[in-house]
Amino acid sequence: MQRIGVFVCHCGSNIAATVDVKKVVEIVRNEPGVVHAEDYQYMCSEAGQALIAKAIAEKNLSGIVVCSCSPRMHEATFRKAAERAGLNPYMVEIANIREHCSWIHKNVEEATEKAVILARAAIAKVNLNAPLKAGESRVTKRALVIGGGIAGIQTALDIADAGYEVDIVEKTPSIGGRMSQLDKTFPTLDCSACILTPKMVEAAAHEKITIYTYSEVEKVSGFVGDFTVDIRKKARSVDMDKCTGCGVCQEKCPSKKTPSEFNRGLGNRSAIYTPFAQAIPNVPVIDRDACIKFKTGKCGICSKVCQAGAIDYEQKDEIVTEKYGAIVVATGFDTIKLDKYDEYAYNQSKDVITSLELERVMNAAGPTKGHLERLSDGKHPKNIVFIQCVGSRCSDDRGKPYCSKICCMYTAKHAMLIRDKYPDVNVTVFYIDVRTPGKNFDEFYRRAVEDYGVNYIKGQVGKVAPQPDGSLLVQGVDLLDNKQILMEADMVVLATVIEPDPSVRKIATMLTASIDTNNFLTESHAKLRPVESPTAGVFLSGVCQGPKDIPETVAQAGAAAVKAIGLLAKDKLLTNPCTAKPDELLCNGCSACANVCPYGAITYETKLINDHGIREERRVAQVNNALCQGCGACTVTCPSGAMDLQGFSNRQIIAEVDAICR
Amino acid sequence: MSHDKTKKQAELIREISGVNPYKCMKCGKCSASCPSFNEMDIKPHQFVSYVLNDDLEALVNSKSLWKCLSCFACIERCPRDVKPGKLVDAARQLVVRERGGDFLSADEIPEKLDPELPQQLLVSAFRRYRR
Amino acid sequence: MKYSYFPGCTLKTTGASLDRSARLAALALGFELEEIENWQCCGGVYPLGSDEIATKLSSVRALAEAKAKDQELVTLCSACHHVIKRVNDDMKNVDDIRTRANNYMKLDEAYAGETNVLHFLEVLRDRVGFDNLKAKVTNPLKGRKIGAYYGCLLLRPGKIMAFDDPENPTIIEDFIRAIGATPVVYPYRNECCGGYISLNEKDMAKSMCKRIKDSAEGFGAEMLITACPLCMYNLNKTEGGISVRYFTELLCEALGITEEGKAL
Amino acid sequence: MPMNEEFKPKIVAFCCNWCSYAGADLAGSSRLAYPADVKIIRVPCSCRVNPMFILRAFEKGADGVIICGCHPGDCHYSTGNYYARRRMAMLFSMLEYIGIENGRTRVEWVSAAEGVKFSTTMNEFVSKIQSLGKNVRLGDIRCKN
Amino acid sequence: MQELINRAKELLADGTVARVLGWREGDMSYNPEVAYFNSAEELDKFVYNGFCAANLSKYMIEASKLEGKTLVFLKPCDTYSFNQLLKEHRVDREKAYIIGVGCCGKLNVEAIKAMGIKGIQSIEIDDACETLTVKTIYGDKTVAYKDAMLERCHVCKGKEHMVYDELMGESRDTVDAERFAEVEKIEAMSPAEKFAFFQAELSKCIRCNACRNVCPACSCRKCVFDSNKFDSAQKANVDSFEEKMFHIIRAFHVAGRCTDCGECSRVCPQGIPLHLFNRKFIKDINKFYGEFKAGEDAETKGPLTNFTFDDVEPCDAVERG
Repeated sequence: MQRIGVFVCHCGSNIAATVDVKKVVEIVRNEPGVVHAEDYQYMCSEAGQALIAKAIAEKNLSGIVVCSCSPRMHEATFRKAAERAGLNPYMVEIANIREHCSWIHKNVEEATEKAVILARAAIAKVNLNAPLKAGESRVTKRALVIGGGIAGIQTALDIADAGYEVDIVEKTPSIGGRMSQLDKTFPTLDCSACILTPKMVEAAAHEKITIYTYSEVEKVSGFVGDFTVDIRKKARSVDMDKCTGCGVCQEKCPSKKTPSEFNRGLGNRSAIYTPFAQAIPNVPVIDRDACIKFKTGKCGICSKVCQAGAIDYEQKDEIVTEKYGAIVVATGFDTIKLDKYDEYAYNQSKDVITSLELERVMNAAGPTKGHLERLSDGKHPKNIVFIQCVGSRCSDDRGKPYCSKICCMYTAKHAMLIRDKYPDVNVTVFYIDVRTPGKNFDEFYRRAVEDYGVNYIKGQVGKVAPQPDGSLLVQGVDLLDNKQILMEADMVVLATVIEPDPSVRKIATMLTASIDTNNFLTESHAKLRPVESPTAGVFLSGVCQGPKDIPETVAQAGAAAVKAIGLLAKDKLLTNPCTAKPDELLCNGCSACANVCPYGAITYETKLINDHGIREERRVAQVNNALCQGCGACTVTCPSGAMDLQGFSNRQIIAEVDAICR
Repeated sequence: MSHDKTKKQAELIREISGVNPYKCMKCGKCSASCPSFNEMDIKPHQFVSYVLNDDLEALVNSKSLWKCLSCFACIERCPRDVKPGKLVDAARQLVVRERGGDFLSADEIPEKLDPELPQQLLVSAFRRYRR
Repeated sequence: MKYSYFPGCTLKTTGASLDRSARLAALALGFELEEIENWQCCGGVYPLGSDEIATKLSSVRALAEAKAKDQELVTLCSACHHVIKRVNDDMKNVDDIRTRANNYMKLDEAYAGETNVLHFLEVLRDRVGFDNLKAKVTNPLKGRKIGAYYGCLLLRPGKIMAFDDPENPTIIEDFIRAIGATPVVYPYRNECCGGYISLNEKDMAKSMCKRIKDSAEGFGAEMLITACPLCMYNLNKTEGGISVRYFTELLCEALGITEEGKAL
Repeated sequence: MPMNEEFKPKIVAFCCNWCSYAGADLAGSSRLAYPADVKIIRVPCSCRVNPMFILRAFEKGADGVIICGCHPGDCHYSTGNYYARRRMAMLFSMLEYIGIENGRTRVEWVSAAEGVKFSTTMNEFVSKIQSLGKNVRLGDIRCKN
Repeated sequence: MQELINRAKELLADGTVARVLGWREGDMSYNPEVAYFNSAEELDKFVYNGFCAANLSKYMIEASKLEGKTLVFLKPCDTYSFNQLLKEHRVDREKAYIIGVGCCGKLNVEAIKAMGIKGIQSIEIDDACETLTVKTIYGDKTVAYKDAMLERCHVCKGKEHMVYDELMGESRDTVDAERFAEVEKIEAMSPAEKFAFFQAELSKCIRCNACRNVCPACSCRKCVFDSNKFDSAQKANVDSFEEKMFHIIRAFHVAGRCTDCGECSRVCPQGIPLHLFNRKFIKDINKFYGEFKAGEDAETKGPLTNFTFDDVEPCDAVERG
């Protein structure tokens, strides 16, 4: 039998005004197992905690019940107090007589009666409590960053600077991500490459950072502190160690008709290629679908011209298995495909482009060498129309319900850059709302209007009709003037909604990280834990969590790094002791529990069981305490009751039920 | 029109049309798409406001009701699934049900006919213009 | 192969050639259009009001008859197709309409949207196949530059009509290629012709049709084809510009049904 | 038992720790009253609720049992409430099948932000049980007759 | 029957199997009992006829622990149970040599007795399985085979064996009733009628545990009702929780695993139609989560260890159920 002490808190008048605390003390004193009961003004105060410690020592208590506020508020406080007094912290139960009683009931008699019943339930439970000890698991001092864009690079740099090993896995041949495709960045109009390239170089040179480009995460197992990850290094067909990055192979490659991913298909690349000049690593990849050697067996020119002998047609995919303590997801975004939006004639006219395509057009290394020209005929445009919110803020199934957040600002940037460089070009922007919260952001947008004369029209475009002469007739509306507008344009730029990179679904599944209906990764708490996934040990960096611009991405990347560092800095992790526990004698070995476990914490083992004298080999369930999070799903699937949950055992809950229904 | 009656009619319009006017974000894509925009006194994107403000008097007296071509461009392109075209038709229904009032009377029609006019035009117009 | 066929009012009068050429072409392509007995006019426009029942019943009757014969229901006129397809969708998915319509109809067996509604073009694309059609063409219309005019009713609302991409359709262009001609894509092929507004506002309809015709001509079309008698009327009423034909007429021509082709 | 003013139902509410228990806390801190007949048992997840607990409650004299968990899709353990949903659908259907009035059991998804919903749900549930009166049948299923 | 014996002898002789699990004559001709046969001589006592109703798959749990293979004769419906046990790792496929035997429907002596036939001495079955000759102390009576079949055979799952090493004998269609008709009848009752019906039936229960012992799904090493896993401080008394809720919990524990083999109802000495619980769950599962046949294969996840994002809500399940 336990020796239980009951402590009833007044919480000032919060509880005492509606619950007769003295009466509660008098009644619970007679409950089975109770050897001590008292009340106090504020149990959570230093003095209140001292009362508990004193009672534990004097009455040799083996369990305590605190009748107070919600356990979500002070359970941890009282557990620590008990632990300091030499009691196992899991011998403490809370009866919630504030939120669930005094605050919602007015009648003192009723509330007091209920408080007594809640106290009885807690006492009945404590009677069956057993001391629990948090387990420990080790922490591998190495982090994995999935995605090599600005988010991934920044996170990796921050973690590495703190002294931990970091691996970056990037699926394309080079790190750099979307930012490397941008021309200038708002609100300061720095050249994107000028600020990104040094970071890429720094990452590549950092002794603590290993970069796997042209690689993908294949399999993840394990748990916080101890993940095991298989990384598939796709066959590059070029020996990384031998290649000097001279670029001759790309020049000589006869297959040059593959649309360049980097230039968003606006230009072509060779079959052996690096995506862009500043690529890191500066080692090309052979696109085997485009390569003549791979398609026909003939050619091999790149091999012949390579003085370093780096070309290796026989190279195979390679799987690298590595252990990590923390994983940061930084998979980024893409724009949606616009094939369902042909009222804007995206598929009909080369002069209707997305904003990301415009970035390439404006970029000196892009398909037009940075000259603003129509892609259909190379002519200099006179009128450019920007259409905002293409696919953003849509509740139909063509687009996405959210705001892409970055478009208002980059459109202002594009408009300004064009007007600055080509004052003869008229720029019109059709918008629904202009959203520019952020430091110096609205000022930036106003500059576009006030200093650069960009024509902002509140309203949408219904149709873009290519004309026989090659111009584009834009039919829109000016809602403030209540007029329909027909406007000739030479180019139309669509601010296309962004979506999480499609690869994220597979990665989220592997990590058991949750994902929302728009495929953005879910954060653990929208306000208080914005860079942590609900899955322990998994952190979020950049747009994979939600639309954000570069400054926000970099800030979040740093935050994710700090969270990862905080984890890696620990030598051991304490595990939740309220985990499932199988009774091997009762286990049928049927696997029902393993089928419902969301963490893969249950495995089966065949072992010799001594069941009251019968010794036989049996297949029995085993729970990995580091993986088990204590949901209890397994306990209910187990027909024999062999699987139970520590801290919330079948008998404990039954005892609470009995106490309440008594 | 009394206030109560207007309220009731606004509800009726929402019911007949099955449109939730609160979903509208005033982007104007309906008006940008509408081929009859210039003929209309109340513009497509404004229908929603009239229904939300229970200003049915103006709406049912609007000539816009009889200018809509039912071409569904607004319905197809509306990003918020508001479907202004449905509101127009509901308002039209309201008018013909309430007054039995036809937009065109039977007498007016013969002078507008020509021998090549397809049957389809007549039945469509018949259904849109009167009950 | 037999299909139930809903011709609709106009195909019995001013649109007779659309009906005739379609039937002839069908026979040549090896399927038959079996006219629904006692069909009633579809009403021309789909009643958008969600509480409209009576105006949907004629469509339900035709749909139920096709179901009784276990046939797919084929239409030609864009308006009929639009109305019947949407009513069918209501009968399938809207409980209230289904219940009330069935209460009115008192059919032997309640109708719940079982019939598949096909436009003649869909029969060509999905049942015959444009490749097979191409193989059967004896008189390919080589060198003819033809603009497809879709109008609104076949395409919208895209989700329910499920006919083609409402903003970038290809079915008529594919058809044009199959009969050996060259399709001309122009931006106004899915914009309204003015519809029934031409009864009362002739100028408005004319200006809309002029834009369509001019744009097609500007992109090099020598002719427009359509599936809709009302579009045909409005486009023809707009003087000048390129000619307009029913797509089935060209189909007959390509299939070498010359005798009737002349008569058309 | 005839209905009368004195009938004080015994109601057991199983609340998951992450959403519904927090929702109940919010109802409390927002002072949203519901009858004192409701007593809450905290479980880690709705999937921890064993049908045995529910039947046990009825056997010991409960008049109603309600299970509250995170909304489907929001489970702290990702999938727990989906299993709970199937189990309870089965159990409730069986109870109805053997003649237990179906209003005595209920599942409600209450998030940590839904203090109002928690309170409304409990008020509704208590008045439902009030209208059903004292539970006789579940305690009586195998009585000799 | 003789060919079964011959084949069993062959398999014993060539060492394929170490023993044979089947039936031998019991105290009465209509009461064959389950038995192991270890030699050719013992097999002379082997019988297989219309009264060999027992589902042998559950015996394979114990047989899987023995040295060598056991030859087991399984009727089509028994193979579902075997597969389900295989899925739950309770039997070892390697330890079983399964002969799928034909079945013409199994007989229920209680059905014959219920016809008012008393003083039965023996029952003979004709070769075509069409008529039974019941020899009684009052003379011979003739009964149509069909009329004497077990309830489960009237709603038979089919003639296909789901798992076997070889097949012997023909099966025939015996379905002449709607499987869920009885369940639907109860569903249509008012709550008071339902309660009265089940109270009357369950009041007969003497807690002999025959249903539990015969059930292939109810195969826990130790039943939860025999352990203290859910007990509180007070110990069970006469009308304790277990007593009352046993059948509901038992049905719940086998939900999604029960193959509807009907053994529970067959062996109940009090004639309680226990299959009505299981069949209700099967009906609900089919309706809410899609057609599911436990034991159809040994891999598919069971309906209660599975879910979809838009499963029916419990309140709707009750309304629609």
